[in-house]
Amino acid sequence: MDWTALTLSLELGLWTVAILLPVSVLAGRWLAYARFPGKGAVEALVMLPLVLPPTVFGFYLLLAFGRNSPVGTFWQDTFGHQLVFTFEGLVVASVIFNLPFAIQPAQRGFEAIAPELREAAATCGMSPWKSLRKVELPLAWPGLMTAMVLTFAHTLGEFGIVLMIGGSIPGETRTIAIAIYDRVQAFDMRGAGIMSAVLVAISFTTITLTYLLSARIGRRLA
Amino acid sequence: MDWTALTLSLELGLWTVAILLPVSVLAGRWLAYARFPGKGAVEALVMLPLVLPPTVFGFYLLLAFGRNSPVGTFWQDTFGHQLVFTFEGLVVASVIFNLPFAIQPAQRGFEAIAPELREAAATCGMSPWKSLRKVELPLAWPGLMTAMVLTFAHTLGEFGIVLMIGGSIPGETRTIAIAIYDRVQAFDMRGAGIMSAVLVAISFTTITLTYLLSARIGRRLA
Amino acid sequence: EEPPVIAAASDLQFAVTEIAAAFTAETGQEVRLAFGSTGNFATQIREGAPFQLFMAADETFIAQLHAEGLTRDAGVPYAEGRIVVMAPHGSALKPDATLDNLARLLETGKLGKFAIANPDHAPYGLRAAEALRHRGLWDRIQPHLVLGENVSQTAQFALSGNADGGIIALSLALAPEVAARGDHALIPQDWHDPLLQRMVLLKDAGPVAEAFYGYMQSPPAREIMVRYGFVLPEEG
Amino acid sequence: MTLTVTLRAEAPIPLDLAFAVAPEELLALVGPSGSGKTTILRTIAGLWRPTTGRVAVDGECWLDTAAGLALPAHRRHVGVVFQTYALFPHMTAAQNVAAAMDRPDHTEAARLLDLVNLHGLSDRRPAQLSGGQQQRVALARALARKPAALLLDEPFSAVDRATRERLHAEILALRAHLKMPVVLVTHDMNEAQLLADRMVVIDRGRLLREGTTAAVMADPDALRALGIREVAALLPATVIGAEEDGLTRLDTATGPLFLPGIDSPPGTRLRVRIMAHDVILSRDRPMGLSAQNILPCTVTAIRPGDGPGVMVHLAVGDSVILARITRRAAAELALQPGDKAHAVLKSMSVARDHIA
Amino acid sequence: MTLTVTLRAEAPIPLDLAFAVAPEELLALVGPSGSGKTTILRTIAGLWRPTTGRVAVDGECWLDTAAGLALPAHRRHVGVVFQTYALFPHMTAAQNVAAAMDRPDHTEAARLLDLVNLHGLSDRRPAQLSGGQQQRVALARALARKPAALLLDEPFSAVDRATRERLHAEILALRAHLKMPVVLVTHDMNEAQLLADRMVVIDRGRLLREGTTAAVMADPDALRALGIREVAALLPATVIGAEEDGLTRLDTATGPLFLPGIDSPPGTRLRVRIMAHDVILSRDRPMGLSAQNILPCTVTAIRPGDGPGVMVHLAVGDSVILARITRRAAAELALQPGDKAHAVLKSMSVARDHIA
Ligand SMILES: Nc1ncnc2c1ncn2[C@@H]1O[C@H](COP(=O)(O)OP(=O)(O)OP(=O)(O)O)[C@@H](O)[C@H]1O
Ligand SMILES: Nc1ncnc2c1ncn2[C@@H]1O[C@H](COP(=O)(O)OP(=O)(O)OP(=O)(O)O)[C@@H](O)[C@H]1O
Ligand code: MOO
Ligand SMILES: [Mg+2]
Ligand SMILES: [Mg+2]
Repeated sequence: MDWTALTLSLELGLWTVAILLPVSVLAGRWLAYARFPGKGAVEALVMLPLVLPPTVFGFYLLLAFGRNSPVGTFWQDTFGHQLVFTFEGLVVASVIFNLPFAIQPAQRGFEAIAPELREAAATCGMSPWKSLRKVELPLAWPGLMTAMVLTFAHTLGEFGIVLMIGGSIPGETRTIAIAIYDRVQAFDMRGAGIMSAVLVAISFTTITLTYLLSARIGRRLA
Repeated sequence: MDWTALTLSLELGLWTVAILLPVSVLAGRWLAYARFPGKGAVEALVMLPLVLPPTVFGFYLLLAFGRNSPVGTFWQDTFGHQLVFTFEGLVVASVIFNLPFAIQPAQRGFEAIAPELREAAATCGMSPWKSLRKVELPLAWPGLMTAMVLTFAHTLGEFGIVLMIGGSIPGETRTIAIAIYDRVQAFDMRGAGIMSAVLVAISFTTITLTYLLSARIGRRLA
Repeated sequence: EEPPVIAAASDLQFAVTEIAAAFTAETGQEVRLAFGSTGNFATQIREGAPFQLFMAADETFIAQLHAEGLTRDAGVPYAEGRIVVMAPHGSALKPDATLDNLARLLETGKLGKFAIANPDHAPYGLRAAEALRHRGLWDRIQPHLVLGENVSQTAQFALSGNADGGIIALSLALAPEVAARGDHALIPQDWHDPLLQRMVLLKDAGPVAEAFYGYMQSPPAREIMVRYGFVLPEEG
Repeated sequence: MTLTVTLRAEAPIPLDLAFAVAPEELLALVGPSGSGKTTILRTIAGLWRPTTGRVAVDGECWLDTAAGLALPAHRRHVGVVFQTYALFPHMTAAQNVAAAMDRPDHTEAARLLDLVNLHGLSDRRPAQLSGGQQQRVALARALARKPAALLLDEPFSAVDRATRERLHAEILALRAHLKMPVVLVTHDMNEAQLLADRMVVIDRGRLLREGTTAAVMADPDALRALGIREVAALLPATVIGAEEDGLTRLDTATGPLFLPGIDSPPGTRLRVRIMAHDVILSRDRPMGLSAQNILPCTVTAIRPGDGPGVMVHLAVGDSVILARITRRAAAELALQPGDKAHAVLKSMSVARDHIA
Repeated sequence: MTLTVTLRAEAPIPLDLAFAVAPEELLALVGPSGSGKTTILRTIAGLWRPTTGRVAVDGECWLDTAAGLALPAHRRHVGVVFQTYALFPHMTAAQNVAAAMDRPDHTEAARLLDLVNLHGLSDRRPAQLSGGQQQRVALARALARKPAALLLDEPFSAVDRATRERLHAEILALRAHLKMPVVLVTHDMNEAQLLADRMVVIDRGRLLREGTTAAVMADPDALRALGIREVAALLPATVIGAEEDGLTRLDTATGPLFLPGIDSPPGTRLRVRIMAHDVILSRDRPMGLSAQNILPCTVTAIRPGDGPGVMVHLAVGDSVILARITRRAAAELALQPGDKAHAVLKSMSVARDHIA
């Protein structure tokens, strides 16, 4: 069992979720409430990371973030090391690739809030920020939950992009998904089976607990 | 441009959506309304196809559906040909893999319906079936939309499972995702770029149109 | 009747595509090509994949399938693969057959990332590791390695500019699209075990697959293979 | 088509009561806020299940916990107006109404919307309607079902006075026409008294008082529970015809009554709601007053209240009217049961909405 | 803290009106269902934006379309009770109330819930409360804001009679205490007349009549638009003290008035709502009637209505009371402006909820 890889995957999942939670709240809320021409196009745009095969998407990201790219150069200049083939690179790629899973369900969550409740929040003197915290987040919580769980689960299993951007460096960018894949490719069925079983068991437990706690968290946010 | 592969992908996407729409309506509705211990576990279970890398998940599906498996034998006996390495096999695998994307958002869609509206439907004499058609589906429509668009987009980009179950047979199981991947592997950046651009453009158009029409469809369902 | 499907290791991308075109031009018969990982193909063949001819990057898979009775016979070796060290234009790494430049960069701490295929399961990765071990660089190069899932992806890493270079198949390095992106140097054949590639007709093989199997061993095909840097069995 | 209801539950609110509503009968369910009225309607409709209970209409059993029977809501033939309207937000007013029909009939939907004074708004969605307009759509939808029992939870609370009166008349006409039992929850005692044949007063889930509207409205205990001071009696009358000055002459058991604003044709039998506090008593026939209606009557009982008032029960032929006067006035007049007296009633103190 | 409102819009409903509400003043906004009342409140609260309009409180401008100014709703210091309550479903009653406070004060929230008669229900969520209970939470929440203007959209429609009276008293007390303008939308004219200082009658988005409550309620045109027949006047009175038989003696400009059920201490100044249809007129002082209150007065005007009634305006000191009598009675009494007459009023016909 490659515990390092598992830890790495869980960390990647948590980072992705942590970054995408505020992003999906802001973007989902904006898409839920705003009315403008071309909104359908923006919503479709959000979906596009899904339609390319991950390895190919990862390849284009590798070019876009590589050390010869503006992004890559900027990163190098700012942080003193390159973005691709690092854990940070994985997080950035994972955040981009999971945008559809995070934003769409969050948007639906906000759309499900009755407009009169937002109006009531405003007439109760709540600033948009307070209204978001006290009224909208708790009520959009099921949608945000879905967003986060889909993102987390999908990050655990993501292979193509992680491989392209990360380069499968043990302890740094070799996630459990890559490790399991390698075991399968090496015809180590026992090793692959054990890792898969552990991954599935841990995911199952995490997600179940998340669901059980989520109702409580949703309420406590109020 | 590999038009055959593109057509194949679009067909696969449509079949997957067509099968998952009723599935997600039934399962999502059940999960939304039912209260039972262990519901969190069932919801987590639905997520599990996501946590394994697609190639590995595809590998296990290949073993589960292959010609030496009970499922494979059953299929062979019933339909006279094997399940894996056929378009049917791709559809089955794609349906299973997309379950999380379809069921979760659908569930949230049903959860967002005010209980009093379902009660009103019942006291209007609507049978559960009529209530579903006339009241619940239109109201859960945004959630179902999300489910279907995520599924469709994800099917277009899916690579690992399709490769394992389908075997990349041109004209039969080689989807546009595999074709683009092959172009990239072959360093045919121009070919890959064209195919990617066409796929992205078609997806973008399809999804935008879907969003624009969706409100109308949602209403017309009533 | 649909043309037969031929499963070929991904290092054959360029060579076999060209051979298939020549085959069609000559015989008027068509084949469908599927490129991928040798290991995956072996698994798929066990589960009933409708391939008629399997061209593996590693002959051990053929032997196993033969032992399981899934092939028509033990097949024939069709080529021996060679590995090269390759660096993109402008890289700090200047490829040389003895890997001296690589060793120097390592010593001076100037080496960035270096790509090889995953030696756990990719035949080209295993040979690359053997060569690096032979040159005594294996331990020191560990922190610099990025691992491709297969040799094609390794080439992408090596040439995308994000790594200083890598070890890939000669057959890839000679492909015009790849050759244009950098320089390569052939690693001595005796630094690693031979990469013996074997092909075999599968149980359901039809006449067209048989014809292609034969064509692969004919002079026109061999000429193309050589052009892509494969060492052919007889020349061994 | 009698509706019989028996229910008992501990949670969320202790409930324990039983009542019946005959076909064509309108039962008013009244009681303080939170006493369980909505819960009772929900039980009848099949939206809530008590611990034990029985609901039957016309012999058809909808709920019988003893027998383990509980018909789902959609198989109970009820029309319900919910306190919160519960309109389908994605449907227009007309579609909402048609949604309650087994086979949508758009002419009929339009007719029902006209009936509730919503002509011209049938293509609006609920979000485009005012509160009172939504409430009326809900009423039209409940009627569209042609229900075996009509359950109305404060169905006129958001509607203005004029429309409300019109709806009262429609409900009464429909009830006679459709021969269905109607249960009406209301906080408006005038509404309850005018529309209802019988009343059930509940408090904290228990039946406090049940009886004809006249009896309940004459019962100080029941009224105190409702926080009501306006006792009234219903005096049967027959329309004779319009006089030239616009008043209408009606005949009662004790002589003529002149009232304004009655459009009903001669011969119509009416019930005139006479508020006890509107009745002035005099031993002798008073002269020179603006009040037109002076009804001879016999004192049958004098019941002290707990305040400064007493309730004088007066026989007027077969009917009873009530006069609420101060104890001081009763003393001054020295009234005793059996005494003859005159009830003075202003024509103008009987408003049009007190006549049904 | 005067609230001034001017607005004009074409869609969704044509609106065109202007009015002002002084601090401590309560303005009743009345009109038929769908006439635009809710829309006006929404404009004041900042939830809807008219084509042109101005809303200002105490010099602070909330909306001025001419100047391109529109303060967002949360920066307007209003307390709103919505027609549909709009409680936060995920919060308990107490949390709902505290949500409107700038810094949550749970003692204060509990006090407000007590005020609206919801003691013991503060930990329930809206789904666990009855309709009337939810409405009262909404009222408590609106008050919790300590608003610069209080906007009430039929805030008592789902509440029973007894609770409603109690809430009326609380609103009046608070208004005096907080010195804020209050706009009340209601269909209950009794409520409007008792609570409101002034009234605005709207119909199809236009101001039909504006004025003091007394003036509007005496205007037959305005009343006809409201479908109302109950004209009333408010007679100022001062509490003298309780008599031994339970009646309370009050002083008016024209002599004593004996009314039941007044708890206010001696010296309290009240307004007694006297329904025009409750007043009987007599030229001479009548004798032997159960009615206790016989007020000498002078006829100032006799206005015919369009039905069989006439409205007699009577001067009682500085105040005016109205008597609605039949034309026939007016003819029999041969009343002329300037004549002396006696207004006969039953003690018991002034119900407790007609005194504020
Ligand atoms: N979005 C809309 N589109 C079209 N008409 C609308 C829309 N919203 C409201 N209206 C109309 O505007 C009018 C005024 O509505 P409003 O809610 O202000 O009435 P209201 O006086 O509060 O009525 P009620 O007493 O029934 O609550 C109504 O006739 C309503 O149908
Ligand atoms: N889920 C619940 N949990 C606890 N108490 C509840 C729940 N639902 C309702 N109640 C309580 O049950 C009582 C009866 O509610 P119901 O809605 O039947 O009252 P109601 O008579 O219709 O009142 P109103 O006139 O205010 O509408 C109320 O006191 C309410 O607080
Ligand atoms: O079989 Mo490969 O081409 O070394 O990945
Ligand atoms: Mg209720
Ligand atoms: Mg309104």
